[in-house]
Formats: sequence, structure tokens, C-alpha cells
Amino acid sequence: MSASIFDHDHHFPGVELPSDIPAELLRKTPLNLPNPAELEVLRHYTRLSQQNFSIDTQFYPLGSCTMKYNPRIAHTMASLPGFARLHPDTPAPAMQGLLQVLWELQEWLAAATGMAAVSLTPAAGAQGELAGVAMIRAYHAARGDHGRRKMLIPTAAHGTNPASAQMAGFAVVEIPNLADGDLDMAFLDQHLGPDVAGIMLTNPSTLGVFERRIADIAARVHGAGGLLYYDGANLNAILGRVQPGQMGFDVMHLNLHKTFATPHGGGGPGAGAVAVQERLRPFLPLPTVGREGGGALRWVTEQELPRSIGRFSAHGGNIGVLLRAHAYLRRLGRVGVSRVSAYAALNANYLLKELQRVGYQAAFPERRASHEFILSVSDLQKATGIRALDVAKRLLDFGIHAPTIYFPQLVPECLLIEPTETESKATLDRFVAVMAQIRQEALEQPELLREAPHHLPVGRLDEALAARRLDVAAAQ
Amino acid sequence: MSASIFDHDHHFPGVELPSDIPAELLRKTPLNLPNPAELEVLRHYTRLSQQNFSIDTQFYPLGSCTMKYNPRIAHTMASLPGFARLHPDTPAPAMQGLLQVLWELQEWLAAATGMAAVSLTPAAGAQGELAGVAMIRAYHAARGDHGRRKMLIPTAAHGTNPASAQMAGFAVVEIPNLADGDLDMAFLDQHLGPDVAGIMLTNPSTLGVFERRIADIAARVHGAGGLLYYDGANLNAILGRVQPGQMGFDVMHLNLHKTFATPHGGGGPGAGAVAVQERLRPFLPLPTVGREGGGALRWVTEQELPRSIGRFSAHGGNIGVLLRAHAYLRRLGRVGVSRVSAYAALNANYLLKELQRVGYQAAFPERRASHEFILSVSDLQKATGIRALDVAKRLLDFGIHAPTIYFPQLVPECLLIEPTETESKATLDRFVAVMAQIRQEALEQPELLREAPHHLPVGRLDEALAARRLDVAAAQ
Amino acid sequence: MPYIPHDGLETAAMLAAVGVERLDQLFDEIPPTLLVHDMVLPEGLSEMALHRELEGRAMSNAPLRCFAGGGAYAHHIPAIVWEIAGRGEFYSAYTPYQPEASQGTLQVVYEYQSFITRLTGLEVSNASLYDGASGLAEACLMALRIQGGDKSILVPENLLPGWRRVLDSVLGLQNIRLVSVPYDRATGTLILPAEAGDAAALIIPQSSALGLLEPVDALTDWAHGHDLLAIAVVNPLALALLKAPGDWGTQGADIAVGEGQPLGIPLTGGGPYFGFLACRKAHVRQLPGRLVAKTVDGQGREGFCLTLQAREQHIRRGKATSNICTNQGLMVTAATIHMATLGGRGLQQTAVLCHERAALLRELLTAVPGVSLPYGGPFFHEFVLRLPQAAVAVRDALLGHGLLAGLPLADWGMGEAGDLLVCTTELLEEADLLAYRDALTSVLETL
Amino acid sequence: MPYIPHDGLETAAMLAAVGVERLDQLFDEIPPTLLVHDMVLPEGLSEMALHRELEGRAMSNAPLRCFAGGGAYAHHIPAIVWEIAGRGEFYSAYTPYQPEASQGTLQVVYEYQSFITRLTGLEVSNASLYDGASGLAEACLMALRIQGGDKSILVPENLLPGWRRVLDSVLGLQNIRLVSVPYDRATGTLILPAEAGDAAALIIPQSSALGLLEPVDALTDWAHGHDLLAIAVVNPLALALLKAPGDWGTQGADIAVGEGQPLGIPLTGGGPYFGFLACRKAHVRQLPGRLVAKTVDGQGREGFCLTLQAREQHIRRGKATSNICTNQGLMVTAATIHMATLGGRGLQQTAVLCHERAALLRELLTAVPGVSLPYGGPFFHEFVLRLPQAAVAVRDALLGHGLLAGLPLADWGMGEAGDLLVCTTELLEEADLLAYRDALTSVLETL
Ligand SMILES: Cc1ncc(COP(=O)(O)O)c(C=O)c1O
Ligand SMILES: Cc1ncc(COP(=O)(O)O)c(C=O)c1O
Repeated sequence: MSASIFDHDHHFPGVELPSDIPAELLRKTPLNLPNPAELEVLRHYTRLSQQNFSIDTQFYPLGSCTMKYNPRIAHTMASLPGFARLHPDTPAPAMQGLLQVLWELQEWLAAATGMAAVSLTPAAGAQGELAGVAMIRAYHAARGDHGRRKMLIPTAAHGTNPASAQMAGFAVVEIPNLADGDLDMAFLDQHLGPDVAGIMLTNPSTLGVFERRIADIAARVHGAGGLLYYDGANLNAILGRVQPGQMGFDVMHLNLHKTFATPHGGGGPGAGAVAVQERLRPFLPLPTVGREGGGALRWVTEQELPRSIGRFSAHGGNIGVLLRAHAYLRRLGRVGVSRVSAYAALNANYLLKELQRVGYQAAFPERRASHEFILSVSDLQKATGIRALDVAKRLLDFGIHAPTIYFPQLVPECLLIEPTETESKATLDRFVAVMAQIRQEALEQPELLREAPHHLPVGRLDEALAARRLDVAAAQ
Repeated sequence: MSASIFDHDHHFPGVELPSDIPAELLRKTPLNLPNPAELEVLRHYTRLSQQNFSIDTQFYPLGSCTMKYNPRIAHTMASLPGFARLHPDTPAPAMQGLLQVLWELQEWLAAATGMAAVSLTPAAGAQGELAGVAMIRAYHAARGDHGRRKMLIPTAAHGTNPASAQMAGFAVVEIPNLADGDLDMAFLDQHLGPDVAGIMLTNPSTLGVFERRIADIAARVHGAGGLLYYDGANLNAILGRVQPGQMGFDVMHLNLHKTFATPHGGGGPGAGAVAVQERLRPFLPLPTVGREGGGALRWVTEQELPRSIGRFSAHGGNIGVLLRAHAYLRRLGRVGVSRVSAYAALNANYLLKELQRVGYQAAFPERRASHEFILSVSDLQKATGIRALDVAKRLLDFGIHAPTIYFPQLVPECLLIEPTETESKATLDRFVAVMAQIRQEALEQPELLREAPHHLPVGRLDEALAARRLDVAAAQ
Repeated sequence: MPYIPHDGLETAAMLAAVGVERLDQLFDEIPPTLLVHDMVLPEGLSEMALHRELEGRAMSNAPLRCFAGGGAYAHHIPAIVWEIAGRGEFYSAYTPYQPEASQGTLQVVYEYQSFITRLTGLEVSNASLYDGASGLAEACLMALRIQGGDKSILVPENLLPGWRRVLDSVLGLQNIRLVSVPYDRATGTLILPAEAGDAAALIIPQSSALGLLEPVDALTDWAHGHDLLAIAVVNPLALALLKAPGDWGTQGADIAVGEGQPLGIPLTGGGPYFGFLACRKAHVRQLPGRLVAKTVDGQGREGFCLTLQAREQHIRRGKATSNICTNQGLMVTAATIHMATLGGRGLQQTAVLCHERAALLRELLTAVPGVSLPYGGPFFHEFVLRLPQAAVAVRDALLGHGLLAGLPLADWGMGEAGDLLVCTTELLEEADLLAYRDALTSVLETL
Repeated sequence: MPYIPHDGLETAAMLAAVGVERLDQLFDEIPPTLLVHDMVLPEGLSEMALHRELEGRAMSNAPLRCFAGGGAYAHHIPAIVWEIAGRGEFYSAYTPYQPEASQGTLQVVYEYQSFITRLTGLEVSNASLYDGASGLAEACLMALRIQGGDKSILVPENLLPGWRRVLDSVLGLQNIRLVSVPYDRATGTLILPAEAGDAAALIIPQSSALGLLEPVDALTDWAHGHDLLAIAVVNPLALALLKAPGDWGTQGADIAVGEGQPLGIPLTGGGPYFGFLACRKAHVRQLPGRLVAKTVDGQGREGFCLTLQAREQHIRRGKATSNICTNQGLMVTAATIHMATLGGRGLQQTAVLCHERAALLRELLTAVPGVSLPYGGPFFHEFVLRLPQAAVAVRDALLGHGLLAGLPLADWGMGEAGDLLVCTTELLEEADLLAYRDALTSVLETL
């Protein structure tokens, strides 16, 4: 652990409080925050930053998270004073530059997904999901179809899917996957009916394979009166190849902080734009950006879209993130966008083949990898007791971030690996060499893995103690 | 050693060269530079950066270098497009904003030093020295006083002093210091005469003590027809307390990258503005910034200052550095400027006392420290063979940059320690504790020091091999 | 190829290793009928051309002196804040799932949580929510979970309307009833409700949409007297001066929530900002969002990790306390650095400055003929001005003077047509206040 | 207290430890008569006020489309360049005197040296000098040391005048004679000198102050034929296309020197830029400035350190190869990142683009009535235009059109009154070229 900012305390005399505010409304307890000098602040947080792994410093093959390069130009552009200093309540005529960017981004995301309309307002994937299923709810309600309380969701789905469905008032029904990774159609058929509002899928699925019968699934769900929700977190796999709109999805969200290269920032902010087919347009969350005959742009409000599901944040969403996504898309253009999935797939399939070559077991060996793939180290566990967690921790010692582990939960001892298109062959080859070495170590000196990481500021942390003690704020 | 950028090669087809340029003027050998992807570049140099000690990450008590906090706001301001995009040949009416900044800086530096006029053009301390002694040369020449070929310089002076004097065509005469750190006046008297152009001093001297008889020295040198040059590298010690102008100096340079908090950048750029008394004004290096009656600002050229010693760079000097120094001065203001020396002296004297307390020997125990002070570890060397170099290398293991060592050369096994005013008591106390531990180690396990550093990316490097092999560029 | 490192030789070698000939073949499991035919996207731009285009867009947003607040405030952000927050190691890291490789982010969040608990006077702060408004919705859901049963929420009518809409959208999905608490049209502040009904909680804004300070002690005590939870809605900068929610009334508020934007986050047209949420330790298991705790490793070295993850969607799925996953991490990093840079003292000085400027401006503007103040009570750096003409028209006219003069209450469906909500921050110098006065005088004369 | 961390308690404790009562006493060795009475400095500003003031200053410099070159060029700098160069670990480090704690900077410089040697075709590059002009002065001093004796330098008359002035100032201090080599007034390029006299070296600009390409092979061979050293003056970006000094003539130039600004350094009104200097290995001991070498540590790990320091002032003092100490480190860091980001291919593409734009502009402008080209030979992205009116007046008039139209040669005492040196870089789009043409047309009509 580095020094705490609370070590840098300085005792300066207090400030005189305004006299026009009655005493009983003022602070009772003195404000006990540190007063470090600027250099102390700079040094403390600069040093802390150095204790992070990040895309800018490490290979970060964290499955389902699309940790690809976040172009710096996007950050520079979003930080321009003309954007950064804009108050959200600036009248539209005085923010045409920003509205232009947002309007274009709406258009481009619609084009990229094959959807009719887009709202950029959701703050992250999960909020996009909530808005998306809320639109499904609103759609059925608007048709007077009130009995549809169930949302079908694959067992392998990301946790936000059921959580969002639940927040939107749906009951969640989990659908299993078959051994080849595709959905269990029989189960689906059994559960489709007039009480089903829709299904939430991502394709390629979180199992790292493409759901081949998607058109069939769409037909069945639509046939039963349900709608299809596309969790766009895996869009990096298919950008410019297949479009959710063409696959039959009615509504979706996009994780701009994955596919569109906006940074993760150690946990956000993201942006979870939603895209819909024409029939769901009236329900889009607000505000969106609309264009008048003369070309002037303005925020679309409830007056114009009275059946909107409403608003999910006080203003227009995570606009700074949207600016970055816009810059990324504009830089890549049509051709660049299509390359994303091609090289994401090339890197994933190459890595899968190479890791198999050095002895790792694929969860779906018969299948093409999409932009990511799953290994299972159950074989290692059986042979040596070594678990996916141990492999993950040992990777950190080599300056490589661990893949996602234990997700999706249905593959035991799994590693979900997503290299992304922005990594070079040399980086992948080094990863393979390290993984081969780790496999060797697991067989020969398993304690090396079990006690990993060895070379980081801290070793494995006592998470049980953390929860028990619950030291979640510095003592005063 | 980190990976080399030359590992990141990519083989892309060549570029078609312009056909209007005759073939014999075009490249003969293909341009063999790497073509890494942007993420590879970002990652490579980000990681390299992490292998540096710096003010932003470490305490850096490097004597004579004034490694104090470089306020980030200065960087932000100097990077504003209105400054950064300005072509040097923009006509003055279109760059009044910049000229205003430079003009103010000239005025403020003159005020801070007690001098009559300033030229900001020298690119660093050494170039300032060259310009300074060139003015001394020009001054004597203008008076027809042609025999003054000698420049007096204390033995303890910084190496740039004699090097600059020599570059300006002077013969250097070294003057020794007495045991109490002050100059040997008898020696001075002996050497003063009609062949002496002047003397170069810094005060406090590089021995870390104030030259108490400076007024006397000035009188004697002036009496002998010589001029006094002030090496402003130590101005941090006296800013707002004493002025070189009042001490009797005729000409000086300022290291804006020391006293005025502009960054060192791993080796520059600096800015070595020169300041002069009225009688040297006609000789100032060009360009300077002048003000017209109506307030309009313009560059001063040879037409206006025909006796100028000329120009030392193609344009106006290191303007981006000057912008930073201006921002710093403007932020501090009159009161803040006076605090600089007060706290620089407090930190130095406190540290000296504390280090003596834990057993270290001061080179000048009877003297007040200025902004820096010298320890000698000759006692340790005698007792254990441990040298100043070993202490320095061991400090690195504790995440503290080493002080300057073996300078000034006349104190054996010396450490020149300059904490600066921007370090906190907590940082100084930690330094004392580490130094105490190192002293203990020196006595008990000297090999720990001799083999240090232990915790850095590399251990002590073979400098002899470096000079012998002379591998100074990556093989093609 | 922008951002793709492969050259032709590498691509060929990799395809060969995979056992295919062309990149297209990697997609051979996708039914051909689904393949994209056309995508109407523009051509790509070089970085240089992109820079020029977006710089043009940025410059076509009018630069205005900002007198608008209403939940988003134009504060000075010290240069080091984004300089550090923007460092790649913070900027391009993921959520700290591998704590050993994320101690930087984790310690920052722990320090952030500490700052928030000290500002609010409550014991636990989460690691952030999307923004203040959605944070309030989460606070309501949390209160409902704590209180159990099928209850409603008491929502003051002088809550920021944008926030109210979010409550409507989010809580509406679960058919939760929102019962309005009216405010006194004369004083602008809340009237204690006659009865609590089946409410689980009362929302108490410390300063309302009208900029006025509410009697938080009385409201908190009223809530507790009726077995309701008290949800405090606070501006974190104001908390440098104003009573901390933990000190409200006799027992203190139960949950405090707010918009973090004033703590070093640029306005950027409305986001990204961040919501903060603090509560008593007793309720920590109902807390939505991430939480960082201090612990030790096998060698007893202190370190930080995420904790109580069983509350979250990636473990508890449909039964999680919230669906939130990605939060506003980088904003929290910036806010933490911002608070540390200003320090407790700097935060107080800033808050005082903001407020003093408002007091002065209020005085200057009420001296303009025809301008009056509908409310006289205490306020914090934001106040309602009653203009003799429609506030929308005046605001629009003042754009021409380079001023964003405030927020017309009519845009919110509140107050009278002439009401304009005006805000000052430390960024406004006295000259700006005088310029406002002069511009307003001239606009009112000519409109 | 800006940037000073001490609070009152700490100051008191430290004064006590030192054994004095007041800060002033720390200066008790200074004769009281010397103490400062008054210093006319302004009051300090808060960071916020400083920001506002300097932003105002920056905005009062007119934003102009730049068609001026003359040794300083407006190029696109990729966003990552200064993003990384500005990181604290590079920005706030000192010269790498402790190599173990400075491997970052040292490796960057080693890579920089490698890039420069590849661009110039010579074997050794130093770690930078102040700028191109002072670098040329150092190159001349170096040549004089190599050649020995009391010699002169042959300086072309079409060298950039700013550079010539620096030679006059610096070399003049040591009474070194500069002998001018005239250029052909019809072609603009150099005339081979009739005799070498006592010269030690000939300076050979690859492209002259007139933008024209010199016959570098013939000039180099002439120099060597007369036992002179050939000092090449080159634009590093041009070297992506043009013949490397190491390949000039039959033996190659001996020293190459130039202004590094085109490699990722912002214009900033004239600096900081950096000078680069490369030479053959045989002459390395006469090289001025720092030099980084690769070596190993005790365990055989590779690392980098400064080398041949005995050439430098801190060891050799008055006998050093130069007085230079602080050089332009951070500029070199930025330039290295810039070159790596563009890559060899990007550098070539940029150079081609700059040049193609110039060719197009030349065509467009010579179609304007009255405008002609005094020189017809090959050039690189910069050319002289002969206007029917005084170039200074035309340049000034075009400022009103938002254009910095070029450099009037009259300002340099060269050419005719109508001569304007015009430059294009990749930043200028076709629309900008057309705008220039239109503006020039209208200015010439009305002037
Ligand atoms: C498959 C999938 N769906 C949804 C999400 C939720 O997105 P967010 O974290 O932006 O809320 C994620 C991201 O973690 C994801 O990987
Ligand atoms: C005492 C002294 N004089 C002169 C100089 C030379 O300054 P610069 O390195 O800027 O050329 C220095 C800096 O190293 C110094 O410490």
C-alpha cells in the first residue's frame, strides 16, 4: 500500500463562513479533509497510477470487456474547451457544434447496427439494457398486451441482463445452452408464450461463439409475440459483418466503451446507447437529437415523443464519452470499421489455435472463436489442483492482465480470453509463450501459481477479511 | 532494459516519391525506420517513462539543480493553441499576446534581480553565460580597453563557467576558496589587473554558503576595471532577499529552469535569460521585446541596438519555457517570490541539522546553509571504504534520487544536497531516516551499499564498457 | 490501418496458423444471408483531418460566461486534476477485478469513499453511480428495500425537475408511487406533509431547484417521527459549508445522495458526471454499486479490494441491489484528485467565494429597474430573479452579450414567466457581474 | 502559500530544530546593507485568475493559417506525442546523471540517436543542441577542432539569415573568419567557390533559404577535393525523401546538422526547438553535447548511460568540446515519440504531402495576374514567389484574410521587394490553397 492522502495533513486556520446563512444550516462538525500541497497531491496520485495495469501499459485480454486501444486523439478532442465548458442548459442555437456530433453519432450507430433510430442517453451498458427492456415493456403496454411479464435470458448471459430485466419489472426465465454453445431451442419453444415479453441475447454469445440459428430464434420469438433484445457488448466481433438489425433484433444497446474504443477509466464512465427498429422509435429514452428542416439541430423532448420511456439521467447522458466514440468512428470510417471485426476475429482464432497447441483445452473446440474464446483448465485442476484463479494470478507476474475467469459460470474453471484487434502478433506470441510456461509450472511447481502474484505491490488479498472488517473509509 | 522501439517493425510497402525532384537528389538508401502501431508506441514510451525518477514521483535533492515542483498549470498555459501555433515570423501586431508575456517577464526578472534590463533569448544557463561574458568582452572593446583577456573563476565554479569563458575567447584563471568557504581575497588581489576582464561568481557559491565579502570583492574588481558576472543558478537561495544588482554584479544569467520552476524535461529545454546593469544594456543579445509609446510591443532588432553582441538562436529563444516562467512568477507574485528563498533556506538548514544529528559531517559546519549544503563522507570512506557514490546509489533503492556527488570537486567524497522549498517536513524527515539507516548499513554491511542499487531495473552500469564499445545507435 | 498493428506478412502467417486463407473465412459460421451488404458510414479521416473537423465543431459552440446552474456548475478545475486522471494507467484500466494489478484505482476509490463520508457525515460511500439523478432513484430503491413492503416515496415539488423525471422513469418501471410534497409558494421552501401515508422515505434537498436552503433538521425529524427514512440530496461543494446530512435533525439523515460534478468534472454539455451515495453502515448490504475495502495480503501488507460483491449483478444477477456494473470510475478519480488539490480549506474557500459572488450579483441585479426577488430566504450560490419580461426571451437576448444568464424556470414548468434561476461560481470575477448587470439593463430597456 | 507545503506548526518545529526564531534569521550571514528593500512585482494570482489572464493573452494572438516556413514549420503533431512526453516522469526529471534511475530518458535518447543516424546516414548523433542555428555554430567549431590550426569557414549566402547571424555572434567571439560563398542570382543555387583558401569546412544546405535544393553531391566532392570538411545542413523531415548526408558525393558529408522542430515540436513563437548533430564515428571525440550508449550492469543486464563525458564541461571545464550542459531533452523525447508514431512510412507520406501541396499552390498562385516565379529549379515544400507589389505590404494585407502568407525576403535583406517565401505543410487542405489564391488575387487588385 502506498502512503495515504490522509498522511498529508496540514493545519491551516479555518475559513470564515458566510454570515447570511443561518448558523443552524451551517456545518456542525469541522470539515476534516486533508490540505496537502500541490506537489504532494501530484506525487501521491502519480505514484498510485503506476500501480495499475492498463491498456496503455499491459496486454489486457479480459474477455467480454474489449480492452482495446483507446485512441488519445479522442481524449484530446473531447477535452477541447468548446465542448468541455458547455453548460447542459445552453440553448440549442449556441451548441450546434455539439449537437452536430451527437446527431451524426446517432446516424452512424444506426447504420452500423442496421437499426432505425438511436438514443445516446444511457450512461452504460446496464442502463442501456434497462432502457431497452423498458421499451419492450412500453411497446407491449402501448398495444394493450399487458400479460407479458417474463423475460427469457440465457444462463450464460452477463449478470446485468437479468438484473436489468428485474429492475424493469420483469420475471427472468433462464434458458440453457447446448454443449456446442448454441441455445437450447427445445427449451426456448417450451417457454415461449403470451406471457413472454422478449428475449435478451448477445451474439456471438458470452460463450465466444456465434449463435448460428439466430434467424430461427428470431422467427420463433416474434411468432410468439415477443421482442428480441441484443446485448451489444460483443459487437466488436461482428462490426461491419452482420448487423443486429438484420439478425432480427428489435432493440439493443451498444457499449461504446468497448466496441467504440472509449476508455474504461478504471470503472467507467461508459455509454450505452440504445438502437431500435422503427416500431420502437416512439419509446426511445430522451433526450435524443433531432434535425429541423433547415438543418438546425435541437434536443428532442417529451412534447415531441410523448410515449418515450422517459429519462435516465438529468441531462443528455455521458456526452464526453459520446464525443470520444464519434471521434473513433469518424477516424475509422466505413472501411476501418469493417476491419475491426476481421482482426478481432483473426487475433482470437490465432490465439486459440496457439494456446491449444501448447496444451490448453478449448471449451468449444469444434467452433470458430468469435472475438473471444473460452479455455477451461479443469484438466489442470484435476491433475494438480491448480485453478483458473491461479493461472490468472500468475499471469500478472509476467505483466499481463488476467483474462476474465469464472464467467460464464457454466464452463468450469474457465478463462474467457479476448485479445482485441489492436494487439500485435508479437504480443500474442509472447502471451502464448507465457501461458505455455505457466502450464509447465502448474505441472512442476504448482505452489508458484498458488502463491502468485509474486512481483506486484501486494499478493493475494484477504477478501473475507475485507468483508468482515469492512474498513471502507479512512478513520478520522 | 525494456524492449526497443526497433522491435516493433512492420513491413509496409514504400511510398512513391515526388517526380518533380531529380532522382539524384532523392534518398539512395531506403528509410529504415520502424513502423509501429500507435498502441505499441504509446505502450513502449509509457513504460519507459515509468523507469525514470522525477520530481513528480520522487524526492530529488540534487544539489545545484533546484529540483522543485514544476507547476502543471504552467504547462497547460504554454500549450494553449494561441501560443503553441504561433509561427515565429508572425508580424508583431498579430502576436501582441505573446509579446506582452515576454515583455512582462523581462520587467519582472529585472525587478527580481535588481538589474536594469533583460534579454530572454539564451536557451539555457550555459548560453546565458556565453552571452554574459560576451557582453563583458563587448563592453571593454567598446571602450577601447583591448587587453582584458582573462576571466577569474573560482575553482569550485560550475564547469560551464570556464567553458563559456573559453568559448568567448577568454583565458581562465581559477581562484581558490578558503576553508570557511569564502573566496581567497589575497589570491584575488594578486591576480586583479589591467588584463582582467572580470570575475564569474555565484552567490551563495557552489559550496552552499553565502560569500560574505561580496561587496568588498565587487569594489576590488571594479576598482581594477573588471566587471562582475553572476551565475544565477543559485538564485533560489536569495530570491527576494538580496539582489545581484545590489551586490555589485554587472551582468548575470538566470536559470529559469531552476529558480523559476520550469521543468528539466530529462535534460532540457531550459532558459538562461541574461540581466544587466544600465551600462551593459547596449550589448544585450537579440531579440528583446520593446514597447512603443502607444503601448504596442515589438521585437527589438539590430537597427535599434547596433552594438548588441548578436543572436544565439534563430528565433526568440525558448519561448515555451519563458511562458512557463512567466506563469510561475505571476502565480507567486511579490509575496510568493520572497517565500521561495525563506523556505528553501529553512528546508536546507533543517536538513543539515538533522543529518548532522544522525552522524553526517558538514563540509562547512560553522556556516549557515544557503538553499543547499555539502556533506562529506570522507569519515565513512576512511572507516569502511564506502564512498559518496555508494551512498548515492543506495539512496535510489529507497525511491529517493541521489544528491549531486563529487561536485564541487574540492570537497572530497561530497554530497551536495538541495531540498528546495517545495518539499514537506515529512519528506525531509523520511530522507533523514533513510540516510541514518544507510549510515548504519555502511558501518555494518558495507557490501549492501557497494552493490546498490538493488531494486531498480538495472544495477550499476559498466561505464568503461560503454565508452569502449560505443554502441550509440541501434544496429540496422 | 488505423489502430491495427498487423502488416501483410503477419496477417498471412496468422491466417495460415488458423488454417484459413482469407479473413472472411473466419466468419464462416455466420449464415451468409445475414452478412452486411451496405453500411452508410463516412470515409475515415486522418487524425489531422479529424482534429480540424472537431476543432471546428467545438468552436461553433458559443463561448459564454456561465451564470447557469440547476445541477451543473462551472467551476475552476486545477490543471493537475485531469493531467493525472488522464494518465494512461488510470484512463485505460478496467474495473479493478484483479486487485493486485489495480491498487492504484482501488486506493483512489477508497480515498474517494473517505472524502464522501467526511463531507456527508455518514459512514459508508459507494464507488459512484451514473449521476445525481439516477443516484437518487437508486437511493429510493434502496430505501424501499430497507423498509420492505409495497411503499411509496415522498418527493418534494422543488426537487430539480430533471431529477424528478428520472425518478418517474426508473421507479415507474416497478410501479412505485411517488407522492409529491408541495412547497410554500411564498417562501419557496417545503411544507411539512400532513401525513406520511405508506411512504418509505422522504427526499430532502438541502438546496432546492430554487437555490433555497431547506429546513433540513425539521424535515429529517419529521421523517423519522413517521418511521420514514430521510434521503438527503446534497451538493458536495455546498457541504464544505452546510450541515452534513449525518448531522441533520436529532438522528441524522439515513442516506445522502448527490451530483458529484462540482468536484472537478467539466460541464461537457451534461456528462459524464457522477452520482455519489452514502449511508449508515447498518444499511451497507442494501447499497447499490461497488465498494472498496482495505484488507491485507498473505504477508500482512495492506491493500485494497472490492468487497460485498454479493450485492452486485455479476454475482447475484436478477437479485442484485442494482443492475449497475460500469460506473463513473474516472470521474471519481478526478474528483478525488480535485478534493485533495483544493483540500478541505480550498473547498471551503471556493464555496464561500461562489456564495459571496451570488450575494453581490443578487444585489446588483435587483437594483436594475423592474427586477425583483420572489424569495427572501437563505440560499447557496443560486437564486431566483423575477424579471419584468419573459425570462426565456431575456436569456436568449443575453446570449448576444456573451452571457448564459441562467435558467428560465418556465423551461421547468415552475414559477412565473419572468423567473430566472441565476447562479454564480468562483469563476466569475466582479467585472463579469457588472457586465451582467449592464447587459441586463440594456436588454430590458430594448426588449 | 502556492507550492510551499509547510503549515505554521511545521515551520515552527523546523525553526526550532535549526535553532533560530524567525525565517529571516536564516539569512543572518548576508550583510544587512544588501537586503532587498523593494521589488516591483505584481501581486500573485490564484491559478484560476492566472488561467483566465493567460488564456486572454493566448487568444489575442491572431489565429492564422500558416504559409510561412523559413526554418520553422506548422506540422500536425499526433495527440499521443505530447500526451506521453508531458508525463511527469519525463517532464520533471533532470539530466540522467544517475543512470539506474533514468533508464526511461536514456533509452529514449538512445532511440533518438538511432533515428537521427538513420535519417542522416551518419554513424553518431548527439543527444541534442539548443536549436539548428546554434547547432551549426557548434558544428563549425567541431570542424575547426578536427582540422586544427587557425582556419575559416565557408558559409553560403543562401543560408537562412537567422542562422548566419548566430554564426557571426558565436564564431566571432573566437575571431573565426566566415567567408561567404555566393549563389547564382539566376538559379538561386550555390556557385562552386573558386578556391578554398584557409577554410576548414564548407557549409552545404540541402535546401536553401530560398527553398531550393542544392547540388549536394558536387558541393561535397568539391569540399573533399580541397581537404575541407563538408557540413550538411538538413531538414529532418525532408530527409525522409532526400538524399541522406552520409550518401552525398563520393564520400558522404562529414557532419550533418539541422533544426529538429519539424519532428513534433510546436511552433510556440520560435522555441523551444532542438538542434541535431550527427557525424562519423571517427570524429566522436570532438562531438559537442551529451551522448548515450548501451552497456551492461554487473549481472549482464543491458542498460543505458551517458558516455564520453570527458568531452563535456562538467569534467573538462574550460577545455570541453562545448559549454553546453542543459540541452533540449524534452523536445528530443517528443521528437522520438513523433518519429515512432509516424513511422518511416508516415514520415515519408508527410514529406510527400507537404511537397505536393506546395507544387499545387505554386501552380495556383502563379496563375494570379502579375505573380511570377524567380527560380525554376527543384525545391522542397517551400518556394519564392515574385509579387508585383512589395511582399511586406501584401503579407500584411493578407493577415486580414486570416493568412500568414509567407516571409518577405526583404525582411532578410535578400532578393527583390516583391519576393515572398511561401511554404506549405500537410496541415493545409486544398480549400486553404484556394483561399490563399483568392485572397491574394483580391489583395493584389486592391492594394
Ligand atoms: C456481455 C455484457 N453485457 C453487458 C455489460 C454491461 O455493461 P456496462 O458495464 O457498461 O453496464 C457488459 C460489461 O461488463 C458485458 O460484458
Ligand atoms: C551553478 C550552475 N551554473 C551553471 C549551470 C548551467 O546551466 P545550464 O545547464 O542551464 O546550461 C548550472 C546547471 O547545471 C549550474 O548548476
